Amino acid sequence: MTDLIWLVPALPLAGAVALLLAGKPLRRIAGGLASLLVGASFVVSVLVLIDLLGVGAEERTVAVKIFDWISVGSFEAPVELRVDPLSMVMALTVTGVGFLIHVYSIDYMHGDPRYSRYFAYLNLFVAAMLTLVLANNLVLLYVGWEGVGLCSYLLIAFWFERRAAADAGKKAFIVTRIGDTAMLIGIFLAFSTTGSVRFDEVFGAAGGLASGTATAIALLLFAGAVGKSAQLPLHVWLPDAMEGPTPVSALIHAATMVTAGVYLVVRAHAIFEASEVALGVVAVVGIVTAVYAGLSAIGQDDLKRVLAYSTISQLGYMFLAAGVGAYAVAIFHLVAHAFFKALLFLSAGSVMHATDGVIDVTRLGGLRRRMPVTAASFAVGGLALAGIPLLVGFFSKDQILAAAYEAGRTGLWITGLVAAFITAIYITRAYLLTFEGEPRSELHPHESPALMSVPMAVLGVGAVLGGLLGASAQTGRVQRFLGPVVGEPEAHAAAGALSEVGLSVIASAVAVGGIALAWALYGSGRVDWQALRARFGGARRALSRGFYVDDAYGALLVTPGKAAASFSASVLDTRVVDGAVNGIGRAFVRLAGVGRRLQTGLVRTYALAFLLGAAALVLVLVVRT
Amino acid sequence: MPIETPDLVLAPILPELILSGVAMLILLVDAARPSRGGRAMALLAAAGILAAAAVVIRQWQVPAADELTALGGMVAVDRFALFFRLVILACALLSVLLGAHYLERTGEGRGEYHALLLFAAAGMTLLAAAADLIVVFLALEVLSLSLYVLAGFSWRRLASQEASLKYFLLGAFSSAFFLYGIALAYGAAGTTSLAGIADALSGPGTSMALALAAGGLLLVGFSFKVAAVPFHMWTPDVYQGAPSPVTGFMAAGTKVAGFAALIRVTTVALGPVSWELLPAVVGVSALTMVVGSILAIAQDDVKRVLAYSSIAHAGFVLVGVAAANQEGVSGSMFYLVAYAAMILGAFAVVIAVSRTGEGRTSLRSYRGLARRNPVLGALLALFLLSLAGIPPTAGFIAKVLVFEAAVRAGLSGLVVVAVLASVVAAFFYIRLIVLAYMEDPEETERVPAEPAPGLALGVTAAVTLLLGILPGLLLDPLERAGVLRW
Amino acid sequence: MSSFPWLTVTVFLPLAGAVVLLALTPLPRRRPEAGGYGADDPWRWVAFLVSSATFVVSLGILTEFRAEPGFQLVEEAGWVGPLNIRYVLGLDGISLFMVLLTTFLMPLAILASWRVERQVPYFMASLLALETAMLGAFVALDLLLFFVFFEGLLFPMYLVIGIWGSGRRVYAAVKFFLFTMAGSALLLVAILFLAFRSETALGGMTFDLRQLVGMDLPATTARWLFLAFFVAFAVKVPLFPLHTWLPDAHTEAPTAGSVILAGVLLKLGAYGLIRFNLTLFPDASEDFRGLVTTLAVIGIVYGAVVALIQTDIKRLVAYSSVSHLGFVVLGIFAGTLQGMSGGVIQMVNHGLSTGALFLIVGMLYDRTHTRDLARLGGLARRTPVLAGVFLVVALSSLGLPGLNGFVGELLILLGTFDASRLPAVIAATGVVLSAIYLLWAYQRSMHGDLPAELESTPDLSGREYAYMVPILVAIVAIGVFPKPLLDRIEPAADRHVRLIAVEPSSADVVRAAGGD
Amino acid sequence: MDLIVFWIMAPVSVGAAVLMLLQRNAVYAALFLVLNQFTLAVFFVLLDAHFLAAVQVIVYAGAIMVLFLFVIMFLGVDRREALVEPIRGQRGLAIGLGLLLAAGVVLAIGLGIGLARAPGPAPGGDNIEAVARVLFTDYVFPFELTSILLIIAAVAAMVLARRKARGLPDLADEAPAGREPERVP
Amino acid sequence: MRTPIAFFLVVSALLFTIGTVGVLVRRNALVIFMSIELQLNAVNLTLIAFSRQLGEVNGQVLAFFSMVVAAAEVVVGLAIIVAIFRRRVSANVDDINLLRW
Repeated sequence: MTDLIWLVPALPLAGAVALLLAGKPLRRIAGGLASLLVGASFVVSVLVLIDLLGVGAEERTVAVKIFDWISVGSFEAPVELRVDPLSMVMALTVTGVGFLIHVYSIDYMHGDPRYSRYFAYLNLFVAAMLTLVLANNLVLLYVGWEGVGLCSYLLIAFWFERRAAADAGKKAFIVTRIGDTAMLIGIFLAFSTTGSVRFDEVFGAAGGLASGTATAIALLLFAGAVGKSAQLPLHVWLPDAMEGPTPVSALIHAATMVTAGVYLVVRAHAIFEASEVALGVVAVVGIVTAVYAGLSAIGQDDLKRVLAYSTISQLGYMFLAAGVGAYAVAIFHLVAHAFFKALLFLSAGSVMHATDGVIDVTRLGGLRRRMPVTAASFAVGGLALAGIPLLVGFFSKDQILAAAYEAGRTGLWITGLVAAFITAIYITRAYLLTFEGEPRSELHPHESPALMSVPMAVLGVGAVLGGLLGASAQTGRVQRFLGPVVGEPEAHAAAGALSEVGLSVIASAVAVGGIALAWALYGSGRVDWQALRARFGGARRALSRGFYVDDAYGALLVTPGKAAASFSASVLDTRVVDGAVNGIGRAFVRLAGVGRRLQTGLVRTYALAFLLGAAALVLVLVVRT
Repeated sequence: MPIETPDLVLAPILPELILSGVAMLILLVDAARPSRGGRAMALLAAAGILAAAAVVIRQWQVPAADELTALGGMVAVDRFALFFRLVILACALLSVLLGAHYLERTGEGRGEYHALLLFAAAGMTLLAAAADLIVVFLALEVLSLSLYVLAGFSWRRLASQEASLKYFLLGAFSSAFFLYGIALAYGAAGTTSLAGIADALSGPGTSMALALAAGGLLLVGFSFKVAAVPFHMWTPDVYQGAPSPVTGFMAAGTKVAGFAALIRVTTVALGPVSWELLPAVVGVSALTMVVGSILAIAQDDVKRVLAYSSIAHAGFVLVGVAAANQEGVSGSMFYLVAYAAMILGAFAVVIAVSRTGEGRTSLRSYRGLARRNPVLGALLALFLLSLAGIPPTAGFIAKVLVFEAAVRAGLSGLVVVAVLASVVAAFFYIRLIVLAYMEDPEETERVPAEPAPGLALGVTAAVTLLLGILPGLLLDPLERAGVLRW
Repeated sequence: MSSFPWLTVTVFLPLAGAVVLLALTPLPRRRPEAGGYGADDPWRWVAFLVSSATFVVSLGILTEFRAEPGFQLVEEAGWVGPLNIRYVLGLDGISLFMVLLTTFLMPLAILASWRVERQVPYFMASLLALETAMLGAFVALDLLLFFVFFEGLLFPMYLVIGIWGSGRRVYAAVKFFLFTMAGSALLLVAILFLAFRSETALGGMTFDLRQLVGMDLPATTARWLFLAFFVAFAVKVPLFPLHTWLPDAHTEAPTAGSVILAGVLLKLGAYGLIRFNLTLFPDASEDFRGLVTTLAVIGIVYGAVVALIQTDIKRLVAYSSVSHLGFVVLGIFAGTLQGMSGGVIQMVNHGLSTGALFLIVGMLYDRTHTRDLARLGGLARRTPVLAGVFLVVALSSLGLPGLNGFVGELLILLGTFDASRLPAVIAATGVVLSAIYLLWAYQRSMHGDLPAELESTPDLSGREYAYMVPILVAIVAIGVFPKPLLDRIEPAADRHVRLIAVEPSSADVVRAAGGD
Repeated sequence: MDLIVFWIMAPVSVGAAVLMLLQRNAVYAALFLVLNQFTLAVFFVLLDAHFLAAVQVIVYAGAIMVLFLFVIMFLGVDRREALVEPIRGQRGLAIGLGLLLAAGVVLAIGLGIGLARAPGPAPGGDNIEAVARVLFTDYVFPFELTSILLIIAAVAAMVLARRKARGLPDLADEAPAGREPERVP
Repeated sequence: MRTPIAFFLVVSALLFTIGTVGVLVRRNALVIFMSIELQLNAVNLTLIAFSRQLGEVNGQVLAFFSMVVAAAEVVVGLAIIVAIFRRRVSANVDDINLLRW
């Protein structure tokens, strides 16, 4: 079965090609076909997984070479897929969540003029994402990496008639490409120093690298991750990406693509571990992003933007986990996040579907009565996100904080708690403003159809029961399964004073505290939150604009960049470089004009020139003897 | 006082005899029957030229005699001379063709035109064969005097008269310098025979200073004839004012003949001092290329453009002369053939475009030419590209040959100047093509195709293109014949 | 070894076609009253058939070709006897694909010119003559013969731009002509000088590249000669700061002209650098590597930056060429096998992608009669196929993995990085910038509001499919499976790299040491 | 004796030449030229070239200069040139460059044969006979050639003199070529 | 004592120069032409002086040819000048500048 792994990306790719080339004839069945193919892909993945589980833990890494791709001299980048626990966890997440979202989209996108195209892109995305996670060398990984970026672009800008959507798509592509390019350089450096781009060779050589080189490679790869996973300072594209259709946000900008960065760090952990600095950077960037994005999320009125910042924040968490060496936990949180964040997005999508696109929480309210399933889904997802015990988010987040604490990074741990607190606040706020209270505008929402509800329900179940897969950092199924790839989880002798249970209690308390605070503000009715908004307008604006990072880029990079470009084009190129060229031409014309005047038409002038020549010639020749 | 008159073996100068004989015949016929149109005279002249050419070809086929000179060392009988005679005769034939057509249109058709043209041709062919400075001088005068008159032949136009006067005054002025050069050469070497001068110069006790002064003055005279800077200033005015067929003949024939003599004089007579002469030749060459190329840019009359072009080309040929080696000479020979073909072709286009005598020589008249007569436009482009030295034309191969010779002679610097000048030169050729191809015509009337210029165009275009693609057609016979044996 | 003169036939078939076309000029036009030429007039078909036939013949070359480093299918004959200039044709893996690229693009360019109405026979004849000159330049092994073809293509191209171009076509044409001619002026001197030196060094004057290789030259002489060759090719490439003819020429040329100019002509510069500069003056190439690399890197960034703010879409694509060709030169001079192979394959890729971009711009112009991005927009709604094609081509151009551009860019940057890191890192910013300007152009034309006057814009016609589909197929095919190309390029690339790579790359050192 | 004659005639010769240049009236200029030619004839005699001296007087001073005077009369005797030189720098440059040229030639002569060396003994025999012998043996071909020159001269006179014979009108002067060149880049 | 040949040569050079200057500074076409004649005369002197120096008569023959050429030139030249004068009524060469630039 393992040999058929190529089917996993190939099936959705085939779907994408078919739908792109024959979109019109296939229009009626586009959604079904696409879902079916992703579903098939999921099934194949499961079968491969079963194969994998059938062999010993140490034999669970298989490379399946498909064909030679780029090979010049010693450089070889074949299309070769890697089947190992890590890639399989990722593949299952991608195909699983992907399948659900495909199904959800069938109704959600119903009636869109570019219905076939949508599923083509979605299929293409799944194919690219699977290539990313299944690749067995850095270059092929980069192919998937860029592929998902492209699909992200296509899907964000899906409604390209809207300027904002088109802009957001472009922004996403370009901002992530900055990171990607750094990553590409990292790949070069890896090749240059280890002589290969295959995972085994590169990571195998990681231990022997000079620490500076290892740091450089790790940080360059991490730069790619920062871009793709929307970490500070390259996070600015993700909130804007919410211009895309909501299922897209759920799949790409919550569950899968944005987690590619985490996957990369985990996959390449051997290199990161070769450099103290790199790991530290990963952890710090992660936690800072987590707090920053959490705060920004509080300031958002657009429900999807809340979720977007939330995603950024949670990705920060994952990096924190990776940064403290808890790779399996990071992946577990990644999977957990895929479930509950997708659920949250689909719920938000359901809201949009019902309100004809209105998603400003200040204009919503009281939707629970009209849309109970959606409200319940959102609630479950939100609680999971907030880390309420027994939901999947609780386990994963708790393990991250514990890992930070046990690694002796108390500062990270405390900051992580703060982030958790903030998380609880913003998600509770979002829920309360959307679903509770009285409606704040004239809308006539209705519950979504079954094809949308069912996937939500499935994800909801996942969010509730997902904890069963990895309830413990040491013994959880996911963590143990990943062990051979990311290193066996160690049972830390508690470095600090707190026991594991103590840590859990503290984390839970923080989450509950956050929920309570948010309820006090937005749900109890005792506080006039709208008055507070007005009163702290400046702070609110700062939060809602994500602390003006985007604006700073505008002022510091984009504007000067444009000025520089326009200087280059209109002054440097036209005046200086081309001016020199034209100047030479003009100089000759002018010279000719002057010379022309010497041709006076007077014989005597001509004779004078003649004499000049004759005298010069004779003198030169005679004097030289 | 008994003087044993030497046996005059006239065979070596048979072509010249035929030419001047036919010229005189034309004069007689014309005097007897002045009413006869130019056409009969043109045919007569053409027949004379063809007969002369037949003689030359016959002589070419006959293996070279043991003697290198005839008529008491006055005339060379080598294939170098034969080759140039043939080229000049070809130019003359085409000029007769063009001239007959031209005169018919202007109504100036008279036998004297053809007679003078034949005289000039005889002077030129003799110049190419001259082996003694006095013959060089006399041949030069024969062709010059004829051309002075021919330049003013279009007597109804003041410009033609002016061209004639300017050409004459400066030509006589230059003759004086040339003659002075001969005198000094005679003083230095005690003889005017080219071979004799060479012997004297390589022997001991000959004054280098005097020889070089003579060389300088001779160079001045030749430079004037071939329009090298700074002795070139008559060229644009005279080329513009003279009737176009005459201009074509001057541009092609005079230059070919002048260079033939120049090459012979510098390599044979002044061969021993060629190293000392080098800076002068190099300087004139460089100056000629640069000035000719640059000044052409600002012209707005096609004949002046071609005049400057011919100046610049004199500079390029001088590159080959400066190289002063076997390759340089054969390169120059090839160059001159190519140049003659393309400049005559260009003037044929000018004649075809102007239609009535000298009208429409302003560059504006060339706007949209390609649309008004695509074939004419294409031919003009061909000639201009060849003049610019763009492959695959004869002009390109010619440049390669002389440049290679110069590189071989260690004159890479001169070659660099040459290529840069040819870029500048390309500027104005391209400008003309722009007008012909890329601008809308001022007149929409088609330019008619006429047989006489058509024939000339066909021949010159064929030569220009063929020599560009298969230069071996000319080079191989030249090499086989070992033309440079003297 | 086949005795059929593959190369001669390939090279001169188009010229023969051009002559036939001119001979057929007197044929009656279908619409003489309009002064133009109708779509069903025979000349277009003749030109198309001739160029297609040329492509078919060139495929014959492909079948005869074997993946070996040396020159193959060599044909020799005497030409200019006294100077021993010979007619020598032959090709290796590098020229092979240049030839195929040329023969592949030409029929498509002709198809794209179906709407040309003025003086069609002459236009087609110019294109075919141009094809002969380009093909000849790619397979000529005699330096002077190469120069003949190299210069010979100036005039047809000049006509194409100057007669059938738009706007400031005359200025652009003249500039193109003089710029390139000025660049190659010194090339001629250098060639002659080299041949002259061969007389003493090799015992007989020759212009044959194969014999001149490895000729002993004093270092200073070699450097001067290198520079003379370099300037000629740098203008053609074009490298900063010799590039300013390009935006004008590309912008004003008719679609077919732009396609050929960008697709093939520029390659001639890069090809010349490989074939002549590296081969003849390996040591000087070493010496000047820093300079060339610097110029290439400047070109990459500069071209991209200037492209960023162009509002004329054709100009934008033109500047993108400056940037992209910088990559090619960077790779060529990296001194690594990857860089060289990448450079060569990127030449093919750029030909396809940028050629296709110009075709698309042409289609846009045909529909909207403007190249001003400010006046375009929202076309994706009306012309989804055109938009899709545009997107694929733009992505290919910006180096999206899976499409052809990536293969080249990756190899170039990888190879460069292996040799010298900083240039590769700076060049990599070009990758980001290209995404910016290409997506910007795409967005401005295809996304956003659709201006009212463009409401009824039609999507691709059958003819347009006919010339875009082959390119798209090639773009994807090379992107997914570049092996057939790389396998054939590698031996020749290796031969060239060996000339200049004195020390093995650091990666090779590591590998030799069994991995550090 | 010889030297004395030379020293008398040399200043006269040069002076006549200079005076010729200074005459505003062409007739006087022609007369000074004739004077100059006579002095040259004297020099020829001093150099034992008696035949040439005779030819100089008869052909040059006698025939050619008369032709000149005839034309001068024909064109109008009283025409005087203005003294003002319209071309800036022409005179200075002309004289300067002329002197440079002379200096070059004199230098060459000095280096060549030495300025003060006396000539060898005069060749014996009859000068005219010697000239004739050389002219009709060694130089018989050039001599024949001059006949062509004379024919051409005659034809030229005919062509140029017979101008209005056909009754065709003169053509209007073309516009002087003073236009600015057309602007192409 | 015989006059050194060089004396004649120097006089000849001076006369040639004066003729040259005359061509340049005079405006009357006829006077210019006379100046050219002066140059030719000067050359003749040189030829004859050299002839004497070499003790042979070839130089005198050359001078003879020079005179014939001068005569022919005079005929042609005067014809041209007269022809122009008939049209322009001027022998001033500065007036003859229709063709320029």
